[in-house]
Amino acid sequence: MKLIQKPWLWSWVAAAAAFALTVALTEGRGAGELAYAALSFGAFAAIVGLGQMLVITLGPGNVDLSIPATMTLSGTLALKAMGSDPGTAWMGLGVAILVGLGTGLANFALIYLLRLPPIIATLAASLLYQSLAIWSNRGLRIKPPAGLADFATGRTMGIPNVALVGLGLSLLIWVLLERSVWGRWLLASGQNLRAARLAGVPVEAVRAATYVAVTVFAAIAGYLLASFSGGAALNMGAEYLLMSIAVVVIGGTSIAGGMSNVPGVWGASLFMFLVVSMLNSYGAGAGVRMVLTGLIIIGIVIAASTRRVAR
Amino acid sequence: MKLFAKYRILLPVVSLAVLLAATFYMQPRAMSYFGINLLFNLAVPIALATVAQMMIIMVNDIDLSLGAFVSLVACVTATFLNDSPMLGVLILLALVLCYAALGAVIHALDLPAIVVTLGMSFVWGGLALFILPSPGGASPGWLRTLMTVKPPYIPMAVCASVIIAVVTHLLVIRSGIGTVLRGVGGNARSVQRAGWPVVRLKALAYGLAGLFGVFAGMALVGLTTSADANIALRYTLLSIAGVILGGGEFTGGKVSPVGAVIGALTLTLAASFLSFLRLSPDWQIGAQGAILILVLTARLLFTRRDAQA
Amino acid sequence: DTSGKRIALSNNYAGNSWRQAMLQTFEEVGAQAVEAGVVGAADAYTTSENQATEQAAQLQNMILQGYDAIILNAASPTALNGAVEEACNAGVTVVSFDGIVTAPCAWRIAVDFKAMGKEQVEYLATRLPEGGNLLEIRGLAGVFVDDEIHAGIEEGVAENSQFEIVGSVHGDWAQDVAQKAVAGVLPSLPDVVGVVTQGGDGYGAAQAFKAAGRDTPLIVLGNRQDEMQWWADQRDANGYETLSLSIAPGVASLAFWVAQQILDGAEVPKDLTVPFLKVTQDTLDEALETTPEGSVANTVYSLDDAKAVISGAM
Amino acid sequence: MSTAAPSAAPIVALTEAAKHFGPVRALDGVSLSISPGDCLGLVGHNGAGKSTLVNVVNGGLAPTSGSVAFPASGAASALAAGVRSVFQELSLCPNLTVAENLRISHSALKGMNWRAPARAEIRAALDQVFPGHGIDADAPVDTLSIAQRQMVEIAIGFAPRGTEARLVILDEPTSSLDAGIAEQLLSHIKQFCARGGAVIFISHMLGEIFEVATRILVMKDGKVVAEKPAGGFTRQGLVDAMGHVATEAAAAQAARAQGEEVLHTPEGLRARKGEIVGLSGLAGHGQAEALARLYLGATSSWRSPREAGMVFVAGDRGRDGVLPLWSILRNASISILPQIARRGMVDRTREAEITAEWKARIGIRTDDVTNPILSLSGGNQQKVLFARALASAAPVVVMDDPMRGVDVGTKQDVYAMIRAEAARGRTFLWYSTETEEVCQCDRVFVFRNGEISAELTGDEITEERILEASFEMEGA
Ligand SMILES: Nc1ncnc2c1ncn2[C@@H]1O[C@H](COP(=O)(O)OP(=O)(O)OP(=O)(O)O)[C@@H](O)[C@H]1O
Ligand SMILES: Nc1ncnc2c1ncn2[C@@H]1O[C@H](COP(=O)(O)OP(=O)(O)OP(=O)(O)O)[C@@H](O)[C@H]1O
Ligand SMILES: [Mg+2]
Ligand SMILES: [Mg+2]
Repeated sequence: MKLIQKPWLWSWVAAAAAFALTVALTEGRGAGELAYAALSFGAFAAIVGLGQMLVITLGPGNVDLSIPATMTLSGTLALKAMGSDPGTAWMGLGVAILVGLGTGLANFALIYLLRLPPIIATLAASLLYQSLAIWSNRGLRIKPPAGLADFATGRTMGIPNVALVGLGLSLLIWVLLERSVWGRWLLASGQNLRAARLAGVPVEAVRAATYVAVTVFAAIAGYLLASFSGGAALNMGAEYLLMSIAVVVIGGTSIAGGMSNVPGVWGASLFMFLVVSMLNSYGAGAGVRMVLTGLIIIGIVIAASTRRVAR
Repeated sequence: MKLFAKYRILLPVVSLAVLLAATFYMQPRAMSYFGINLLFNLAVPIALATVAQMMIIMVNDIDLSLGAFVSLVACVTATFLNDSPMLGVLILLALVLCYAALGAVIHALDLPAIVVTLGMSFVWGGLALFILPSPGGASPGWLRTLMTVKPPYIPMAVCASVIIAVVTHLLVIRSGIGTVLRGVGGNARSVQRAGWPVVRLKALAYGLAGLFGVFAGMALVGLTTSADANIALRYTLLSIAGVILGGGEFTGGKVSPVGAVIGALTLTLAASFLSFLRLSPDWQIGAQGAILILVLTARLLFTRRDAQA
Repeated sequence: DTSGKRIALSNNYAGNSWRQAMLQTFEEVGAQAVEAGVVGAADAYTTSENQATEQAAQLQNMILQGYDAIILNAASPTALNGAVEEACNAGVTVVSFDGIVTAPCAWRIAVDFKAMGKEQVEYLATRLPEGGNLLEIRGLAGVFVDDEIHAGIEEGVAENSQFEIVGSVHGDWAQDVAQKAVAGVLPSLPDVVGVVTQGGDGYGAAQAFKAAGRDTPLIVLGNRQDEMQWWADQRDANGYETLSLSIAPGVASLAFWVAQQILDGAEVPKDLTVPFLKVTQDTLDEALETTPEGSVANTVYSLDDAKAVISGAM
Repeated sequence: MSTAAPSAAPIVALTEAAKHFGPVRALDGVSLSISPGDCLGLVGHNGAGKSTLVNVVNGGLAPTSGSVAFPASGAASALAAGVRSVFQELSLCPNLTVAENLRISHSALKGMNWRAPARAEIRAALDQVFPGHGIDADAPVDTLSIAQRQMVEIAIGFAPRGTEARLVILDEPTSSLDAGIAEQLLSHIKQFCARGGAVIFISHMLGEIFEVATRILVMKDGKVVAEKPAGGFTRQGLVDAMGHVATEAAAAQAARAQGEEVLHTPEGLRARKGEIVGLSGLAGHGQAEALARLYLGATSSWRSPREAGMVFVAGDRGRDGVLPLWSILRNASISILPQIARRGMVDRTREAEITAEWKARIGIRTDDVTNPILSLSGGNQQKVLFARALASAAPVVVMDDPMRGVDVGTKQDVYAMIRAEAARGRTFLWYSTETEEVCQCDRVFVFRNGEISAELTGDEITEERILEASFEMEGA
């Protein structure tokens, strides 16, 4: 397949264009800073986006709307458990992952046992998780242990640590999807669940694993974000609801399922950060910024699709 | 088989009736002309938005921009339509046409509707901010009168819901063109092969969604008397939930307009029911999720029993 | 005598520490009042996501539940007017605070947000007489409070022409969003001497400046404990000096007492004002002491405070 | 009946029509004209280009070169010229009722009260083609069996629909119908042509072709290789023209050593090791459901063992078999992944080897197994599904009418392969709508109304006995 046909190409082109336009404003000054910021903040969107991508790969109607609530709950509980004490970072991560496992299993239980459509099941469950987060800590903001905060905001070889974590997770997902049996099963289930079941794919196990994976990713993102920004807030995941879906589809993953695309999630995550930065830098007001963001998203989708048709 | 077809309508009706009974038990004051109107009048715009969402789900797409669109319509209604009605009507018509064009573009270029509407949600939201950077405007007098009218015996909210349900049922289920539109959701290819211009059908479905979205925004302003750019953002998820509660399915053109209206009423009622329960504020948000799960689970039990019988 | 009267709080958002503190203050004050037999009931209701439509439905439910008074932190100053009027028509007293409503039949306990914005610039003018570039962090677009504070800031900058706003971003009153927006716009900004905010997002801005390797400018802060703690740490380390402007979540308790007074038959003007909460370099330690860790600085109002506010407005 | 009156202008005329999909010449210069009264039988191996020809005639595909004209009506489009198609893959709207489906292709039904005439028209059309069909005009299509859906589609094809059907194209219409229903269709086609209508009839069942066709057209690799009046072909001649060396079914099956019983379901299905068990009866009497229950019960949606105990060959490709986004390779290997995986990772060399082996053994017509599966013709897709199942080591193979749309030559190959695998000890459960196929089995269960009505073994397996058991109650 030629480069031009790669579905992820357009998100990267758009990200590069937004980057170039922003840097053009300062005649090149601040390019490094901007790239660094894009990588740091893009990493959070990419991590939740990767999870959402797996779910969207399961086919039409599969989407997880509990990502924001899971992020909030994992951030809240993990920081509460750590209580700013040094040396508790791994324990906190463990708590976050447990939260992810718990919410994922609960989501899937609703979907599987009660046969609820995933959109409704995860939406309804997310309201419960949000209440749980409120109840557990009443919105008090606990600082992360200093070491963890330093790690989350720090860099290694000039690259933000959170981006490195994100890249590691991406690599893991990429290998799973491209090379492993589990990845094949996921892609098969996404194309035609019934046919996959009849071909011997353990479809329910695949679905369960996927719904757990997305919340575990969200929980890790919540844990990192809370550490990065100095504590968990009750609304900290809110913007990742639409963001997680946007980065998946702008990145070129088919919403019809059965196909996923890891590099695109990164391209789209960087783009979503850079486009806002670009418009802010040009001094666009909120209205202009929103209209342009929307039009650019649609533009990318059209560009990607006409390329595909004119193959 | 016929029984099951009937059940699809019956289940939403039963859930609504049970919830209503529970609400009346909790709050006997609600069992009056005045009370029922208060319980349901804000469900009218939600019902209209749910019908709009249903038009899109009917052709196998999903609209993530509906809430932003209804907000924009509300802003237009509270400003232009109020100040210079002609201009306002023209803008609203243009918005409906935009929706139709969106449907045509989505089909012609084979774009994923979910992404395009996600993008459009930013566009509508941005436009709404242009019109009303901060909350304000006022409802046109006639609209306020219409939404607060007090017909004899039956409260406005109930009248309006019944009218919406009947009209959309005739349009979507009974009429020929409605049947063809549902056919597009069931098997677009076969509709195309039968000689229908599917692009135009999709444009029609989206146009209808836009029209009902406009009605939703206007009804909302009639009730709230003013608008802001964020006023109806929740309608996106509420409308999707309403369609599903009403027995619709995301794919395959299986929708029920009557069910969708009932679904919207159920959602509104569920929120009221919860506030009558007087839960601790910590759990008030979670309880909304719990009741959604409960209502859908009750339906599941019914269908299971039906399947066993 | 109001011992049989029932008061409800209508709230539209619970997703930040300010609202949590508000709910808590109301619950405490309400519970005490009920116990003391001052009122019959004081119940809090909250919806999610800051949506006027849901709050309107909530108000209608309160009418059905037969509350005598509703105190209201409104999602929109105008979009709830329909429901507020219905409440008034049903004989319910409506007292709005913080997020006020414009319906004439309701009472308003307003904060002068515009003045709050203006005061930030005026403070900067005293600290930085030679002026310079400012970065503005706004709240949630399309919301009344955001627009008001912004207008105040604009007015302040117009009067103090030595300042220029070189960048303006929306932080949605969420610190991680603010941090992200500032980090994205910083690389393209010239040197910034001051940051004007809407409260709650100053700490995020400080983090973004630190990550970009820039000197921390003079950031006007809000009332969250962690940002005041950061301020204290900076002060101890390098003598950092700034100002914190905010609204005390305890204004809910003021609204409660005002509603009680109205029910009691007191003559209360429709428009009342509360001063905003100001923490200066001198009062910082005191404020930190009284603020629970992770929460927000607060003032709880008593019946006497309410009476004072009422008589002050007469 | 001989060829049509030469004076009548042809309904459709193709001149040197060609259709290329990239390098694939699906249709490679075909000239053809069809006049009123013609019943054209179209045969050819899988992937010969029959469906492509049909789609060019009905306007579904624009020819790459050459032209399509409708001289009799002078209309510009196939639809306006009265050309109707019944497609190889079912194309009804499953969410609509039978009558509503008629409305889709009958735009003359207007006004608010269109339902009554629509119901009447579809009932009349069904009654005319399939007397005693028992299909409710108000039943949603997704509640009908696959055979009933096919019947509805055919009836819509022949219904008046305001205009007049001049040419009805039937692409493998009988593939999911049982013999009795197929017979009704054939006699209707004959009447229709006698009244001056024209039909293009595609089938892999040569008996049907000989029964109805006035003219037979043989296609091979996108070209017409022979075209004669039906009388001009013998069965063998036809098979030769299609280019297959047909090994006539081995007359008597060598009695196989029967192993121990490997399967016994509560409803009474039994099978021994190495046995080929047939499921028969009228289409839609619960055979497919019984097989699905058996398969789903024996396998799990939660675990996939390294060595599967049972594999499934789907007949309804689109619904149950094909994974449409994938290549032929990935489609073929999905069931053997656990078998060839190392530490959860797919061994891609082994995967390619095994697929290449089965491509050769089963004769999948493609140059490159990394092509998308949808680039294959219907019959070749079916072969991929066979390869998927047979490549695994599972001792029991469940087949749900797997020969749907497979050409004569390939069928013989597959029969031989099934017999060879059975001889090695594999057990086959085989539901088929073709009695001929069922007669090759060692044991046959006949289904009626969802239950087993007869179990036949050895010499008892005859067409008469099967029919008898299928109809018993209805005959009484
Ligand atoms: N959309 C397509 N893209 C690429 N190749 C195609 C496409 N459709 C058909 N072909 C190829 O064209 C050739 C003819 O296919 P066609 O479907 O006409 O065969 P057929 O004679 O109907 O076979 P069958 O009896 O199996 O239905 C096949 O080689 C097939 O692979
Ligand atoms: N009759 C059927 N025909 C074809 N596919 C089916 C049928 N019934 C179910 N399926 C498919 O198989 C999937 C799982 O089936 P099922 O619920 O029977 O699992 P299971 O075999 O009971 O799992 P386990 O054995 O672990 O309990 C369903 O999601 C559906 O896609
Ligand atoms: Mg074919
Ligand atoms: Mg099972």
